[in-house]
Amino acid sequence: MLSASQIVFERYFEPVFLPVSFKLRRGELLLVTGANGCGKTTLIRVLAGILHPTSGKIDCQAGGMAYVGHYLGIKDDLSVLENLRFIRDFLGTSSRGCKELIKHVGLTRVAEQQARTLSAGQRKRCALARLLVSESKLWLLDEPYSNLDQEGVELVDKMLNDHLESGGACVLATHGAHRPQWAGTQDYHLLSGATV
Amino acid sequence: MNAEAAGGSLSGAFFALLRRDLLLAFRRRTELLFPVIFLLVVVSLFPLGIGPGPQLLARIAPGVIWIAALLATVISLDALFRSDFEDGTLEQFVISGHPLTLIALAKIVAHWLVAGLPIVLLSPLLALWMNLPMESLGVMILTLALGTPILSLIGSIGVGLTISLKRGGQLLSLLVFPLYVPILIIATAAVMAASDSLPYTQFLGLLLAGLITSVTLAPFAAAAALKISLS
Amino acid sequence: MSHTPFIWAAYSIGAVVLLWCAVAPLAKRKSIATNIRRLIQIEERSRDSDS
Amino acid sequence: MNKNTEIKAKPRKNAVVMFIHKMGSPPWFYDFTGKFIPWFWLIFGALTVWGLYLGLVKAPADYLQGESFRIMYIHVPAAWMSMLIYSTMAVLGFIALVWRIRIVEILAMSSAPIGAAFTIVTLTAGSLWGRPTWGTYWVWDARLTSELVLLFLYLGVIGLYNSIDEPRKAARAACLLAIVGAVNLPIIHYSVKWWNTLHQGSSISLLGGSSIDTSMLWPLLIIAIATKFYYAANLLTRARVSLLEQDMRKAWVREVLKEKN
Repeated sequence: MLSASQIVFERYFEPVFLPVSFKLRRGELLLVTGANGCGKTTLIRVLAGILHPTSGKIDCQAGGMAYVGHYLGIKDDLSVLENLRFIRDFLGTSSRGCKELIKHVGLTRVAEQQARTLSAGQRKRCALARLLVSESKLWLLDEPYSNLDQEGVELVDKMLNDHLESGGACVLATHGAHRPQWAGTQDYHLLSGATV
Repeated sequence: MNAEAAGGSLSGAFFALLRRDLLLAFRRRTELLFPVIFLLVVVSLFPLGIGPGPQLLARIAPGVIWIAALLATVISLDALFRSDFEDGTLEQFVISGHPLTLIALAKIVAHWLVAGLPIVLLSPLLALWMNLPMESLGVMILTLALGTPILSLIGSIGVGLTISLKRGGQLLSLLVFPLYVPILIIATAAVMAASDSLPYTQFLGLLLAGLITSVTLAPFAAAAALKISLS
Repeated sequence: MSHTPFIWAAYSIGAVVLLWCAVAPLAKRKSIATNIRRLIQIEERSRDSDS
Repeated sequence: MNKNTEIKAKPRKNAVVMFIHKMGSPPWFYDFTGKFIPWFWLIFGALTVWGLYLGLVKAPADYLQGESFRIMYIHVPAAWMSMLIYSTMAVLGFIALVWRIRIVEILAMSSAPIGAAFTIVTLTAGSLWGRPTWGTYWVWDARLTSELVLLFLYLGVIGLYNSIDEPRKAARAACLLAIVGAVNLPIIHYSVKWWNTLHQGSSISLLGGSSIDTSMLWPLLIIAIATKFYYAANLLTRARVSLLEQDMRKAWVREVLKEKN
């Protein structure tokens, strides 16, 4: 579904991480771990196509991807429901109702509130709901557990399980406090380019 | 990609984004007033600085109104991509699979509707203040209607390039004002020609040509600029 | 009015601007070279203290 | 529908691109260009001395403008160079953006200050020429006005390049701006020219009345060629310095500096 061969990304003429190669198939989870500053976020942004790799090749046959990063892409001036409805209209996906998804991520009580009034954890849940709205086969998650309570962490794990079981794939970057449990997990320990 | 695979159409995305931007602008409607008030203040400063002589004011009216329109546009431009850039929405647009050019165009159209159109609508009042002859008022409005979209389009390239800078607004004016020179020249020439009862349609034709050219080219450049700013 | 001062002024300003434009990168090169030498020294010192 | 999205980090290579890639190897570029720079300076010096001798000493004074006409030999070549360098920068910028070649980015960005310098020379020489001709240092004549706008365009490119921290991102942004400016430049040029005739009649133009005599044309041509060598030498010097700065931590830079000691 997604494969990378020898990708390198340079910033200030130094490689951010050592060359990355992997092959991710349906139903597989790529767990990218590593110390702070080793380039996890950069790698995810390269895979998402936001950054252009300095060298190497990325082959994506997922037909589309969804991304949750540090900046969640939620408009403060819109309500949770309006945010999701916009994504739905913008992407042209429509199979599941937005209200149902909001219930799924546990935001029903605040669905009509402007996003600026939400807590960090609630905003994260809103961004997670966007993953479901996009209906993409490939998820790129950058620290999805941060800011979430225990219940929220379990929600991410459940969403991941459902997604992978239905034939999706996921690249998940985390500094390692919590690991999702999934049989088809590939571990990838990312090394900073400055280590040599 | 993503959106196409799910059956999303480009026009659907375009109008969804346009609607969202107008809704966002409506939610922050007091901020929309600032460039408009700025426009009124700048124009009102000219009679104070130069003197209220009706003949002199009438003579400089086209230039003054147009320069005020340029300044007001540049002031409003920074808001074009700023919030989407800072809250990560722009990244989401990039991976959505919809062409960034289309996204830029939708946002430019929304920007013109909330920032450019008010200038056109206010121009009769400005013309009144500046003692512009009545017969050239229609041409003044036409040049603004044709010209302000070009300002938004060309400006979007400058904003795309400076959006990753904390204080991009100051650099922005240096980047876009030289590019605005031809529009200023042609538009004011049209109004002056109308004031002197000379033919002016050829100038309006030039502005129209400029509008068509910039509609076709500027969104591509703006999209490329945004892509660079995101990296 | 004599035109000569204007000719002299035009050519000397031109010469100064173009000369400065040509010399500026050389001055920059010099400062970069000192920076790199300092960098090398620091690296060597840290390598010495390591061993 | 399963669409294949492939991100190609390296472009398809043809012969031209291969050559540019070879040029793109920093140590090779550094060595290769280093051999030319002294020769370029030498040719520039010789041509300038020859051209100025012909122009300032041998050529007769203009029958309309008298001695002040001699300012033309710096004003006109500088104006040509300011335009030529801008378009060169835009072409290099386009190549840099499409093929992502670092050395071309550097060449484009090194062009900007040189072009700005020529533009400043054009403006000062033009205004000093204007004083004896029109009795004032500044007239909104078509050439001076469009040179002024050109200076703003250069300053925009330089300003943008210096504002963005990451050098390659900065170069790509400034290259894009240079291209946008180059698309606009002819429009600016012609609109200013036309604006000038509209507002002042065609009477004001530095080169207006006189037809150029061949004895005046030769020095002009020689100096125009000399300035090309100035550009080449200065550009390569600047590009080499940028390379040294960017590759500060790379081994080849250390070797280059060692050789010099």
